[in-house]
Amino acid sequence: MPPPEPADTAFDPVRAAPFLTARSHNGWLGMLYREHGADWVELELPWRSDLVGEDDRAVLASGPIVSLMDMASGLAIWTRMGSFQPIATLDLRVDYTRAAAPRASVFGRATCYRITRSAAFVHGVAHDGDPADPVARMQGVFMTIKVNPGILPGG
Amino acid sequence: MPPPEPADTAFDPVRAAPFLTARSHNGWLGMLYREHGADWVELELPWRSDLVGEDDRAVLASGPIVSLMDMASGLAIWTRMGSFQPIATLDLRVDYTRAAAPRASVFGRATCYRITRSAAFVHGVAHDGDPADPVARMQGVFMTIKVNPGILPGG
Amino acid sequence: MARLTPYADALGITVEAADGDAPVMRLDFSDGVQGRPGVLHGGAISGLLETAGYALLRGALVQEGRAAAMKPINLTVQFLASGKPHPTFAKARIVKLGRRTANLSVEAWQDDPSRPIASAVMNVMVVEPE
Amino acid sequence: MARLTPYADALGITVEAADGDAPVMRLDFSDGVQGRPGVLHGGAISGLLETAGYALLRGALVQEGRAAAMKPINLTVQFLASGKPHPTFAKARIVKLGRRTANLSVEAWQDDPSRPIASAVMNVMVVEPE
Repeated sequence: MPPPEPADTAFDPVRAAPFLTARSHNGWLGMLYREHGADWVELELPWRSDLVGEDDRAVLASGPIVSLMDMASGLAIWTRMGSFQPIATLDLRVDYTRAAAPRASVFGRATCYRITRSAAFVHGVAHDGDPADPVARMQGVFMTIKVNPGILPGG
Repeated sequence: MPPPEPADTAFDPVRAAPFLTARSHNGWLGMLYREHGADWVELELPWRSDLVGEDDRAVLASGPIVSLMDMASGLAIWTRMGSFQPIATLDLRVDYTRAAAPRASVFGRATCYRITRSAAFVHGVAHDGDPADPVARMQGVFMTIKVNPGILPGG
Repeated sequence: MARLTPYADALGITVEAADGDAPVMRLDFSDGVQGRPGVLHGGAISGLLETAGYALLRGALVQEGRAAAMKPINLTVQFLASGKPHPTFAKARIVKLGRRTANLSVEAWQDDPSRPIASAVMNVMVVEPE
Repeated sequence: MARLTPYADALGITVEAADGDAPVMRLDFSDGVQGRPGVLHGGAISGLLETAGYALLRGALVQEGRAAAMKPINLTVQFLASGKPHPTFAKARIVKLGRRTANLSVEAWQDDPSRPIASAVMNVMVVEPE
Protein backbone atom coordinates (compact mmCIF):
# COMPACT_ATOMS: atom_id res chain seq x y z
CA MET A 1 0.00 0.00 0.00
CA PRO A 2 1.55 3.35 -0.99
CA PRO A 3 2.07 5.96 1.71
CA PRO A 4 -0.78 8.46 1.96
CA GLU A 5 -0.54 11.64 -0.07
CA PRO A 6 0.66 14.69 1.89
CA ALA A 7 -2.70 16.31 1.15
CA ASP A 8 -4.41 13.57 3.12
CA THR A 9 -2.21 13.80 6.17
CA ALA A 10 -1.75 17.58 6.34
CA PHE A 11 -3.64 19.22 9.19
CA ASP A 12 -6.99 20.56 7.98
CA PRO A 13 -8.68 22.92 10.46
CA VAL A 14 -12.00 22.57 8.64
CA ARG A 15 -12.06 18.89 9.54
CA ALA A 16 -10.18 19.06 12.84
CA ALA A 17 -11.91 22.03 14.50
CA PRO A 18 -15.37 20.43 14.86
CA PHE A 19 -13.72 17.40 16.46
CA LEU A 20 -11.53 19.47 18.80
CA THR A 21 -14.31 21.84 19.85
CA ALA A 22 -17.05 19.21 20.29
CA ARG A 23 -16.10 17.99 23.74
CA SER A 24 -14.98 18.89 27.23
CA HIS A 25 -14.33 22.59 28.00
CA ASN A 26 -14.42 23.80 24.40
CA GLY A 27 -17.59 21.81 23.81
CA TRP A 28 -19.21 23.19 26.95
CA LEU A 29 -18.43 26.72 25.75
CA GLY A 30 -19.89 25.90 22.32
CA MET A 31 -17.08 27.06 20.02
CA LEU A 32 -17.64 26.81 16.25
CA TYR A 33 -15.21 26.85 13.29
CA ARG A 34 -15.54 29.93 11.04
CA GLU A 35 -12.62 30.27 8.62
CA HIS A 36 -8.87 29.98 8.22
CA GLY A 37 -5.82 30.91 6.15
CA ALA A 38 -2.29 29.53 5.85
CA ASP A 39 -1.32 30.67 9.36
CA TRP A 40 -4.59 31.72 11.02
CA VAL A 41 -7.88 30.30 12.22
CA GLU A 42 -11.07 32.03 13.31
CA LEU A 43 -13.56 30.46 15.70
CA GLU A 44 -16.95 31.71 16.90
CA LEU A 45 -18.24 31.70 20.45
CA PRO A 46 -22.02 32.28 20.36
CA TRP A 47 -23.48 34.38 23.15
CA ARG A 48 -25.12 32.40 25.95
CA SER A 49 -26.81 33.70 29.08
CA ASP A 50 -24.73 31.59 31.48
CA LEU A 51 -21.42 32.87 30.09
CA VAL A 52 -21.92 36.53 30.97
CA GLY A 53 -19.55 38.34 33.29
CA GLU A 54 -22.04 40.66 34.94
CA ASP A 55 -25.64 40.09 35.93
CA ASP A 56 -26.97 43.28 34.42
CA ARG A 57 -25.23 43.22 31.03
CA ALA A 58 -25.61 40.63 28.27
CA VAL A 59 -21.86 40.55 27.53
CA LEU A 60 -19.61 37.47 27.54
CA ALA A 61 -17.24 37.19 30.50
CA SER A 62 -13.55 37.57 29.82
CA GLY A 63 -12.72 33.98 30.86
CA PRO A 64 -14.42 32.38 27.84
CA ILE A 65 -12.53 34.81 25.58
CA VAL A 66 -9.24 33.41 26.92
CA SER A 67 -10.45 29.86 26.15
CA LEU A 68 -11.53 30.97 22.67
CA MET A 69 -8.17 32.60 21.87
CA ASP A 70 -6.30 29.60 23.29
CA MET A 71 -8.16 27.14 21.02
CA ALA A 72 -7.88 29.43 17.97
CA SER A 73 -4.14 29.72 18.68
CA GLY A 74 -3.67 25.96 18.85
CA LEU A 75 -5.51 25.51 15.54
CA ALA A 76 -3.46 28.31 13.93
CA ILE A 77 -0.22 26.65 15.06
CA TRP A 78 -1.21 23.22 13.71
CA THR A 79 -2.42 24.81 10.48
CA ARG A 80 0.92 26.57 9.97
CA MET A 81 2.85 23.43 10.99
CA GLY A 82 0.75 21.36 8.62
CA SER A 83 0.43 18.65 11.24
CA PHE A 84 -1.18 17.93 14.57
CA GLN A 85 1.26 17.54 17.42
CA PRO A 86 0.98 17.99 21.16
CA ILE A 87 1.48 21.60 22.30
CA ALA A 88 1.00 23.36 25.62
CA THR A 89 0.29 27.00 26.37
CA LEU A 90 3.30 28.63 28.04
CA ASP A 91 1.71 32.01 28.56
CA LEU A 92 -1.07 34.14 27.18
CA ARG A 93 -1.88 37.83 27.44
CA VAL A 94 -5.24 39.34 26.61
CA ASP A 95 -5.97 43.08 26.47
CA TYR A 96 -9.68 43.87 26.74
CA THR A 97 -10.24 46.93 24.57
CA ARG A 98 -14.03 47.28 24.82
CA ALA A 99 -17.16 45.35 25.74
CA ALA A 100 -18.72 43.26 22.97
CA ALA A 101 -22.16 44.22 21.68
CA PRO A 102 -25.01 42.81 23.85
CA ARG A 103 -25.95 39.22 22.94
CA ALA A 104 -23.30 39.21 20.20
CA SER A 105 -21.18 36.24 19.21
CA VAL A 106 -17.48 36.80 19.83
CA PHE A 107 -15.10 35.69 17.09
CA GLY A 108 -11.54 34.70 17.96
CA ARG A 109 -8.96 35.00 15.19
CA ALA A 110 -5.42 33.81 15.99
CA THR A 111 -2.34 33.94 13.78
CA CYS A 112 0.81 31.88 14.29
CA TYR A 113 3.59 34.23 13.17
CA ARG A 114 6.67 32.23 14.17
CA ILE A 115 7.59 28.61 14.88
CA THR A 116 10.97 27.60 16.28
CA ARG A 117 12.24 24.13 17.18
CA SER A 118 10.42 24.16 20.49
CA ALA A 119 8.15 27.23 20.61
CA ALA A 120 5.29 28.74 18.61
CA PHE A 121 4.38 32.43 18.80
CA VAL A 122 0.83 33.68 18.27
CA HIS A 123 -1.12 36.91 18.22
CA GLY A 124 -4.77 37.56 17.57
CA VAL A 125 -7.94 39.52 18.08
CA ALA A 126 -11.38 38.81 19.44
CA HIS A 127 -14.11 40.82 17.71
CA ASP A 128 -17.89 41.00 17.37
CA GLY A 129 -18.08 41.36 13.59
CA ASP A 130 -15.21 43.61 12.48
CA PRO A 131 -11.65 42.33 13.11
CA ALA A 132 -10.39 45.92 12.67
CA ASP A 133 -12.41 47.00 15.73
CA PRO A 134 -11.44 44.28 18.23
CA VAL A 135 -12.97 43.67 21.64
CA ALA A 136 -9.71 42.05 22.76
CA ARG A 137 -6.18 41.57 21.54
CA MET A 138 -4.02 38.55 22.39
CA GLN A 139 -0.36 37.59 22.34
CA GLY A 140 1.01 34.25 23.50
CA VAL A 141 3.63 31.53 23.36
CA PHE A 142 3.09 27.77 23.10
CA MET A 143 5.65 24.99 23.57
CA THR A 144 5.81 21.80 21.59
CA ILE A 145 5.67 18.72 23.79
CA LYS A 146 8.27 16.10 23.07
CA VAL A 147 8.42 13.74 26.03
CA ASN A 148 6.53 13.18 29.24
CA PRO A 149 3.58 15.46 28.49
CA GLY A 150 2.31 14.89 32.02
CA ILE A 151 4.82 17.32 33.46
CA LEU A 152 4.08 20.09 31.00
CA PRO A 153 1.56 22.87 31.44
CA GLY A 154 -1.46 23.88 29.38
CA GLY A 155 -4.40 21.81 28.41
CA MET B 1 -4.82 87.66 15.99
CA PRO B 2 -6.73 84.65 14.60
CA PRO B 3 -6.41 81.29 16.36
CA PRO B 4 -3.70 79.06 14.92
CA GLU B 5 -4.70 76.66 12.18
CA PRO B 6 -5.36 73.10 13.34
CA ALA B 7 -2.49 71.99 11.08
CA ASP B 8 -0.09 74.06 13.17
CA THR B 9 -1.17 72.68 16.53
CA ALA B 10 -1.77 69.02 15.63
CA PHE B 11 0.91 66.66 16.89
CA ASP B 12 3.49 66.03 14.17
CA PRO B 13 5.81 63.07 14.90
CA VAL B 14 8.26 64.26 12.22
CA ARG B 15 8.90 67.42 14.23
CA ALA B 16 8.33 65.99 17.72
CA ALA B 17 10.35 62.77 17.53
CA PRO B 18 13.80 64.36 17.10
CA PHE B 19 13.06 66.57 20.11
CA LEU B 20 11.74 63.69 22.26
CA THR B 21 14.55 61.30 21.35
CA ALA B 22 17.43 63.79 21.62
CA ARG B 23 17.93 63.71 25.36
CA SER B 24 18.07 61.59 28.49
CA HIS B 25 17.52 57.83 28.16
CA ASN B 26 16.20 57.92 24.59
CA GLY B 27 19.06 60.19 23.58
CA TRP B 28 21.61 57.94 25.25
CA LEU B 29 20.22 54.99 23.29
CA GLY B 30 20.39 57.00 20.06
CA MET B 31 16.85 56.55 18.69
CA LEU B 32 15.99 58.08 15.32
CA TYR B 33 12.66 58.89 13.64
CA ARG B 34 11.93 56.79 10.53
CA GLU B 35 8.32 57.10 9.37
CA HIS B 36 4.70 57.26 10.49
CA GLY B 37 1.05 56.88 9.51
CA ALA B 38 -2.24 58.03 11.01
CA ASP B 39 -1.96 55.72 14.03
CA TRP B 40 1.62 54.37 13.92
CA VAL B 41 5.21 55.54 14.24
CA GLU B 42 8.46 53.75 13.41
CA LEU B 43 11.77 54.57 15.10
CA GLU B 44 15.26 53.22 14.47
CA LEU B 45 17.77 52.11 17.08
CA PRO B 46 21.21 51.85 15.42
CA TRP B 47 23.43 49.04 16.58
CA ARG B 48 26.12 50.04 19.07
CA SER B 49 28.74 47.87 20.73
CA ASP B 50 27.83 48.89 24.28
CA LEU B 51 24.16 47.95 23.87
CA VAL B 52 24.72 44.25 23.20
CA GLY B 53 23.26 41.58 25.45
CA GLU B 54 26.03 39.01 25.19
CA ASP B 55 29.78 39.47 24.89
CA ASP B 56 30.23 37.07 22.01
CA ARG B 57 27.38 38.17 19.76
CA ALA B 58 26.88 41.56 18.11
CA VAL B 59 23.15 41.62 18.88
CA LEU B 60 21.27 44.36 20.75
CA ALA B 61 20.18 43.46 24.29
CA SER B 62 16.46 43.09 24.91
CA GLY B 63 16.32 46.04 27.35
CA PRO B 64 16.87 48.70 24.64
CA ILE B 65 14.13 47.07 22.56
CA VAL B 66 11.66 47.71 25.41
CA SER B 67 12.74 51.38 25.49
CA LEU B 68 12.38 51.60 21.71
CA MET B 69 8.88 50.11 21.70
CA ASP B 70 7.86 52.31 24.64
CA MET B 71 8.89 55.51 22.82
CA ALA B 72 7.39 54.40 19.51
CA SER B 73 4.15 53.61 21.40
CA GLY B 74 4.03 57.07 22.98
CA LEU B 75 4.56 58.73 19.60
CA ALA B 76 1.88 56.51 18.00
CA ILE B 77 -0.60 57.47 20.74
CA TRP B 78 0.05 61.22 20.35
CA THR B 79 -0.12 60.90 16.57
CA ARG B 80 -3.51 59.19 16.75
CA MET B 81 -4.72 61.66 19.41
CA GLY B 82 -3.48 64.55 17.29
CA SER B 83 -2.05 66.24 20.36
CA PHE B 84 0.70 65.89 22.90
CA GLN B 85 -0.50 65.11 26.40
CA PRO B 86 1.09 63.44 29.39
CA ILE B 87 0.80 59.64 29.34
CA ALA B 88 2.36 56.90 31.45
CA THR B 89 3.03 53.28 30.60
CA LEU B 90 0.74 50.98 32.60
CA ASP B 91 2.19 47.74 31.32
CA LEU B 92 4.11 46.40 28.38
CA ARG B 93 4.71 42.88 27.07
CA VAL B 94 7.43 41.98 24.59
CA ASP B 95 7.82 38.56 22.94
CA TYR B 96 11.31 37.99 21.52
CA THR B 97 10.82 35.88 18.41
CA ARG B 98 14.41 35.73 17.13
CA ALA B 99 17.79 37.44 17.44
CA ALA B 100 18.36 40.44 15.17
CA ALA B 101 21.02 40.20 12.46
CA PRO B 102 24.55 40.99 13.76
CA ARG B 103 25.32 44.72 13.83
CA ALA B 104 21.86 45.47 12.46
CA SER B 105 19.74 48.46 13.40
CA VAL B 106 16.49 47.48 15.09
CA PHE B 107 13.35 49.30 13.97
CA GLY B 108 10.43 49.70 16.37
CA ARG B 109 7.00 50.19 14.82
CA ALA B 110 4.09 50.79 17.21
CA THR B 111 0.41 51.20 16.38
CA CYS B 112 -2.20 52.75 18.68
CA TYR B 113 -5.34 50.74 17.94
CA ARG B 114 -7.70 52.08 20.59
CA ILE B 115 -8.05 55.16 22.78
CA THR B 116 -10.61 55.40 25.56
CA ARG B 117 -11.24 58.27 27.98
CA SER B 118 -8.32 57.25 30.18
CA ALA B 119 -6.37 54.48 28.42
CA ALA B 120 -4.56 53.95 25.13
CA PHE B 121 -3.89 50.46 23.71
CA VAL B 122 -0.88 49.72 21.52
CA HIS B 123 0.70 46.84 19.67
CA GLY B 124 3.80 46.69 17.54
CA VAL B 125 6.80 44.89 16.17
CA ALA B 126 10.54 45.32 16.31
CA HIS B 127 12.30 44.21 13.13
CA ASP B 128 15.66 44.41 11.38
CA GLY B 129 14.46 45.33 7.92
CA ASP B 130 11.23 43.43 7.24
CA PRO B 131 8.24 44.19 9.53
CA ALA B 132 6.69 40.88 8.40
CA ASP B 133 9.61 38.96 9.94
CA PRO B 134 9.78 40.60 13.39
CA VAL B 135 12.50 40.11 16.00
CA ALA B 136 9.99 41.05 18.70
CA ARG B 137 6.30 41.69 19.12
CA MET B 138 4.80 44.08 21.66
CA GLN B 139 1.45 44.75 23.29
CA GLY B 140 0.84 47.41 25.93
CA VAL B 141 -1.47 49.83 27.69
CA PHE B 142 -0.81 53.47 28.54
CA MET B 143 -2.82 55.74 30.82
CA THR B 144 -3.49 59.40 30.23
CA ILE B 145 -2.34 61.57 33.11
CA LYS B 146 -4.84 64.12 34.30
CA VAL B 147 -3.76 65.32 37.71
CA ASN B 148 -0.80 64.93 40.00
CA PRO B 149 1.54 63.28 37.50
CA GLY B 150 4.05 62.71 40.30
CA ILE B 151 2.14 59.74 41.64
CA LEU B 152 1.74 58.00 38.29
CA PRO B 153 4.04 55.36 36.79
CA GLY B 154 6.04 55.33 33.58
CA GLY B 155 8.53 57.79 32.27
CA MET C 1 -19.52 38.59 50.07
CA ALA C 2 -21.23 39.28 46.75
CA ARG C 3 -22.21 36.34 44.61
CA LEU C 4 -20.04 35.27 41.72
CA THR C 5 -20.72 36.02 38.07
CA PRO C 6 -23.06 33.80 35.99
CA TYR C 7 -19.96 32.51 34.14
CA ALA C 8 -18.17 31.60 37.39
CA ASP C 9 -21.30 29.83 38.66
CA ALA C 10 -21.73 27.94 35.39
CA LEU C 11 -18.07 26.88 35.32
CA GLY C 12 -18.51 25.51 38.85
CA ILE C 13 -16.40 27.97 40.85
CA THR C 14 -17.23 28.20 44.54
CA VAL C 15 -15.84 30.15 47.49
CA GLU C 16 -13.77 27.69 49.51
CA ALA C 17 -12.68 29.93 52.39
CA ALA C 18 -11.51 33.40 53.27
CA ASP C 19 -7.79 33.45 53.96
CA GLY C 20 -7.35 36.74 55.77
CA ASP C 21 -8.91 39.33 53.48
CA ALA C 22 -8.54 37.22 50.35
CA PRO C 23 -11.21 34.71 49.35
CA VAL C 24 -9.91 31.32 48.18
CA MET C 25 -11.80 30.13 45.10
CA ARG C 26 -12.30 26.47 44.27
CA LEU C 27 -12.91 24.70 40.96
CA ASP C 28 -13.61 20.98 40.98
CA PHE C 29 -12.54 18.86 38.01
CA SER C 30 -15.30 17.89 35.58
CA ASP C 31 -15.66 17.27 31.86
CA GLY C 32 -16.68 20.90 31.37
CA VAL C 33 -13.26 22.17 32.51
CA GLN C 34 -11.22 19.45 30.83
CA GLY C 35 -8.79 20.16 27.98
CA ARG C 36 -6.64 17.24 26.82
CA PRO C 37 -7.99 14.04 28.41
CA GLY C 38 -7.30 14.13 32.15
CA VAL C 39 -5.87 17.67 32.06
CA LEU C 40 -7.50 20.87 33.31
CA HIS C 41 -8.12 23.36 30.46
CA GLY C 42 -5.95 26.48 30.50
CA GLY C 43 -8.99 28.62 29.74
CA ALA C 44 -10.81 27.27 32.80
CA ILE C 45 -7.73 27.99 34.92
CA SER C 46 -7.72 31.55 33.54
CA GLY C 47 -11.40 31.92 34.42
CA LEU C 48 -10.67 30.77 37.98
CA LEU C 49 -7.74 33.19 38.30
CA GLU C 50 -9.80 36.13 37.03
CA THR C 51 -12.72 35.25 39.30
CA ALA C 52 -10.42 35.22 42.34
CA GLY C 53 -9.00 38.59 41.31
CA TYR C 54 -12.37 40.30 40.84
CA ALA C 55 -13.78 38.85 44.07
CA LEU C 56 -10.88 40.23 46.10
CA LEU C 57 -10.96 43.62 44.37
CA ARG C 58 -14.74 43.97 44.79
CA GLY C 59 -14.34 43.34 48.52
CA ALA C 60 -11.51 45.86 48.81
CA LEU C 61 -13.53 48.54 47.04
CA VAL C 62 -16.51 47.92 49.32
CA GLN C 63 -14.20 48.16 52.32
CA GLU C 64 -12.94 51.54 51.10
CA GLY C 65 -16.54 52.67 50.62
CA ARG C 66 -16.08 53.03 46.88
CA ALA C 67 -19.12 52.29 44.70
CA ALA C 68 -16.85 51.78 41.70
CA ALA C 69 -17.39 49.53 38.71
CA MET C 70 -14.57 47.19 37.62
CA LYS C 71 -13.66 46.94 33.94
CA PRO C 72 -10.97 44.50 32.77
CA ILE C 73 -7.89 46.05 31.13
CA ASN C 74 -5.80 42.94 30.67
CA LEU C 75 -4.72 39.57 31.97
CA THR C 76 -1.37 37.79 31.52
CA VAL C 77 -1.43 34.13 32.53
CA GLN C 78 1.61 31.91 33.12
CA PHE C 79 0.98 28.17 32.82
CA LEU C 80 3.51 26.54 35.14
CA ALA C 81 2.38 22.91 35.37
CA SER C 82 -0.33 20.65 34.02
CA GLY C 83 -3.58 20.79 35.94
CA LYS C 84 -4.45 17.28 37.11
CA PRO C 85 -8.02 16.01 37.54
CA HIS C 86 -8.06 17.34 41.12
CA PRO C 87 -9.73 20.32 42.78
CA THR C 88 -7.97 23.59 41.97
CA PHE C 89 -7.76 26.65 44.21
CA ALA C 90 -6.91 30.28 43.54
CA LYS C 91 -6.15 33.31 45.66
CA ALA C 92 -5.40 36.89 44.64
CA ARG C 93 -3.26 39.65 46.10
CA ILE C 94 -3.77 43.37 45.48
CA VAL C 95 -0.41 44.81 44.43
CA LYS C 96 -1.76 48.31 43.87
CA LEU C 97 -5.20 49.89 44.27
CA GLY C 98 -5.12 53.36 42.77
CA ARG C 99 -7.68 55.99 41.93
CA ARG C 100 -8.27 54.71 38.40
CA THR C 101 -6.62 51.29 38.14
CA ALA C 102 -5.83 48.23 40.23
CA ASN C 103 -3.01 45.74 39.74
CA LEU C 104 -3.46 42.19 41.04
CA SER C 105 -1.36 39.07 41.26
CA VAL C 106 -3.17 35.72 41.41
CA GLU C 107 -1.99 32.14 41.88
CA ALA C 108 -3.74 28.81 41.29
CA TRP C 109 -2.66 25.55 42.88
CA GLN C 110 -3.88 22.02 43.44
CA ASP C 111 -2.25 19.96 46.18
CA ASP C 112 0.37 22.40 47.44
CA PRO C 113 -0.21 26.19 47.64
CA SER C 114 3.56 26.73 47.43
CA ARG C 115 3.68 25.02 44.01
CA PRO C 116 1.30 27.01 41.76
CA ILE C 117 0.14 25.45 38.50
CA ALA C 118 -0.58 28.92 37.06
CA SER C 119 -0.25 32.59 37.92
CA ALA C 120 -1.77 35.74 36.52
CA VAL C 121 -1.15 39.46 36.53
CA MET C 122 -4.30 41.55 36.06
CA ASN C 123 -4.91 45.23 35.46
CA VAL C 124 -8.44 46.46 36.16
CA MET C 125 -10.00 49.85 35.50
CA VAL C 126 -11.80 51.19 38.57
CA VAL C 127 -14.55 53.51 37.40
CA GLU C 128 -16.28 55.70 39.96
CA PRO C 129 -19.87 56.70 39.16
CA GLU C 130 -20.05 60.19 37.58
CA MET D 1 29.35 35.67 39.96
CA ALA D 2 29.66 36.24 36.20
CA ARG D 3 29.99 39.80 35.01
CA LEU D 4 27.00 41.66 33.65
CA THR D 5 26.23 42.22 29.97
CA PRO D 6 27.78 45.16 28.07
CA TYR D 7 24.32 46.79 28.03
CA ALA D 8 23.91 46.43 31.81
CA ASP D 9 27.39 47.88 32.36
CA ALA D 10 26.72 50.78 30.01
CA LEU D 11 23.38 51.57 31.65
CA GLY D 12 25.16 51.68 35.01
CA ILE D 13 23.77 48.56 36.68
CA THR D 14 25.89 47.15 39.51
CA VAL D 15 25.54 44.22 41.90
CA GLU D 16 24.54 45.69 45.27
CA ALA D 17 24.43 42.54 47.39
CA ALA D 18 23.45 38.92 47.39
CA ASP D 19 20.24 38.36 49.35
CA GLY D 20 20.30 34.63 49.97
CA ASP D 21 20.71 33.10 46.53
CA ALA D 22 19.35 36.12 44.66
CA PRO D 23 21.62 39.00 43.67
CA VAL D 24 20.22 42.49 44.28
CA MET D 25 20.93 44.78 41.32
CA ARG D 26 21.33 48.53 41.66
CA LEU D 27 20.80 51.35 39.18
CA ASP D 28 21.71 54.89 40.19
CA PHE D 29 19.78 57.80 38.73
CA SER D 30 21.51 59.72 35.94
CA ASP D 31 20.53 61.60 32.80
CA GLY D 32 21.04 58.42 30.77
CA VAL D 33 18.20 56.63 32.58
CA GLN D 34 15.88 59.62 32.80
CA GLY D 35 12.54 59.75 30.97
CA ARG D 36 10.31 62.72 31.76
CA PRO D 37 12.34 65.28 33.71
CA GLY D 38 13.07 63.89 37.17
CA VAL D 39 11.48 60.52 36.43
CA LEU D 40 13.24 57.18 35.83
CA HIS D 41 12.60 55.86 32.29
CA GLY D 42 10.38 52.77 32.06
CA GLY D 43 12.79 51.22 29.57
CA ALA D 44 15.69 51.57 32.01
CA ILE D 45 13.54 49.97 34.73
CA SER D 46 12.80 47.11 32.33
CA GLY D 47 16.51 46.70 31.63
CA LEU D 48 17.22 46.53 35.36
CA LEU D 49 14.45 43.94 35.90
CA GLU D 50 15.70 41.75 33.05
CA THR D 51 19.30 41.99 34.24
CA ALA D 52 18.29 40.84 37.73
CA GLY D 53 16.37 37.94 36.21
CA TYR D 54 19.20 36.71 34.00
CA ALA D 55 21.81 37.07 36.76
CA LEU D 56 19.77 34.89 39.12
CA LEU D 57 18.97 32.31 36.46
CA ARG D 58 22.59 32.09 35.31
CA GLY D 59 23.66 31.40 38.89
CA ALA D 60 20.98 28.73 39.34
CA LEU D 61 22.02 26.95 36.15
CA VAL D 62 25.66 26.96 37.25
CA GLN D 63 24.59 25.56 40.62
CA GLU D 64 22.75 22.73 38.85
CA GLY D 65 25.86 22.05 36.74
CA ARG D 66 24.02 22.96 33.55
CA ALA D 67 26.11 24.60 30.80
CA ALA D 68 22.93 25.96 29.22
CA ALA D 69 22.47 29.12 27.18
CA MET D 70 19.63 31.49 28.06
CA LYS D 71 17.44 32.92 25.29
CA PRO D 72 14.67 35.41 26.08
CA ILE D 73 11.11 34.31 25.28
CA ASN D 74 9.20 37.25 26.69
CA LEU D 75 8.89 39.91 29.35
CA THR D 76 5.75 41.50 30.80
CA VAL D 77 6.41 44.60 32.89
CA GLN D 78 3.97 46.29 35.28
CA PHE D 79 4.69 49.94 36.05
CA LEU D 80 3.29 50.52 39.53
CA ALA D 81 4.68 53.92 40.54
CA SER D 82 6.85 56.68 39.13
CA GLY D 83 10.59 56.11 39.56
CA LYS D 84 12.03 59.06 41.47
CA PRO D 85 15.59 60.34 40.95
CA HIS D 86 16.84 57.90 43.60
CA PRO D 87 18.81 54.64 43.41
CA THR D 88 16.65 51.72 42.25
CA PHE D 89 17.08 48.08 43.23
CA ALA D 90 15.81 44.84 41.72
CA LYS D 91 15.68 41.23 42.81
CA ALA D 92 14.36 38.17 40.99
CA ARG D 93 12.74 34.93 42.11
CA ILE D 94 12.72 31.69 40.12
CA VAL D 95 9.13 30.45 39.95
CA LYS D 96 9.96 27.45 37.78
CA LEU D 97 13.18 26.07 36.32
CA GLY D 98 12.34 23.30 33.89
CA ARG D 99 14.23 21.31 31.32
CA ARG D 100 13.57 23.76 28.50
CA THR D 101 12.16 26.94 30.04
CA ALA D 102 12.40 29.04 33.17
CA ASN D 103 9.77 31.36 34.63
CA LEU D 104 10.89 34.28 36.79
CA SER D 105 9.23 36.99 38.82
CA VAL D 106 11.19 40.22 39.40
CA GLU D 107 10.50 43.33 41.46
CA ALA D 108 12.13 46.77 41.43
CA TRP D 109 11.93 49.23 44.32
CA GLN D 110 13.52 52.43 45.55
CA ASP D 111 13.15 53.33 49.22
CA ASP D 112 11.02 50.43 50.45
CA PRO D 113 11.36 46.83 49.12
CA SER D 114 7.75 46.15 50.13
CA ARG D 115 6.51 48.91 47.80
CA PRO D 116 7.74 47.97 44.31
CA ILE D 117 7.72 50.61 41.57
CA ALA D 118 7.64 47.91 38.90
CA SER D 119 7.39 44.14 38.51
CA ALA D 120 8.10 41.76 35.68
CA VAL D 121 7.27 38.22 34.65
CA MET D 122 9.89 36.63 32.39
CA ASN D 123 9.99 33.42 30.40
CA VAL D 124 13.44 32.26 29.28
CA MET D 125 14.42 29.42 26.99
CA VAL D 126 17.12 27.25 28.55
CA VAL D 127 19.11 25.64 25.73
CA GLU D 128 21.49 22.82 26.58
CA PRO D 129 24.47 22.37 24.23
CA GLU D 130 23.84 19.63 21.64
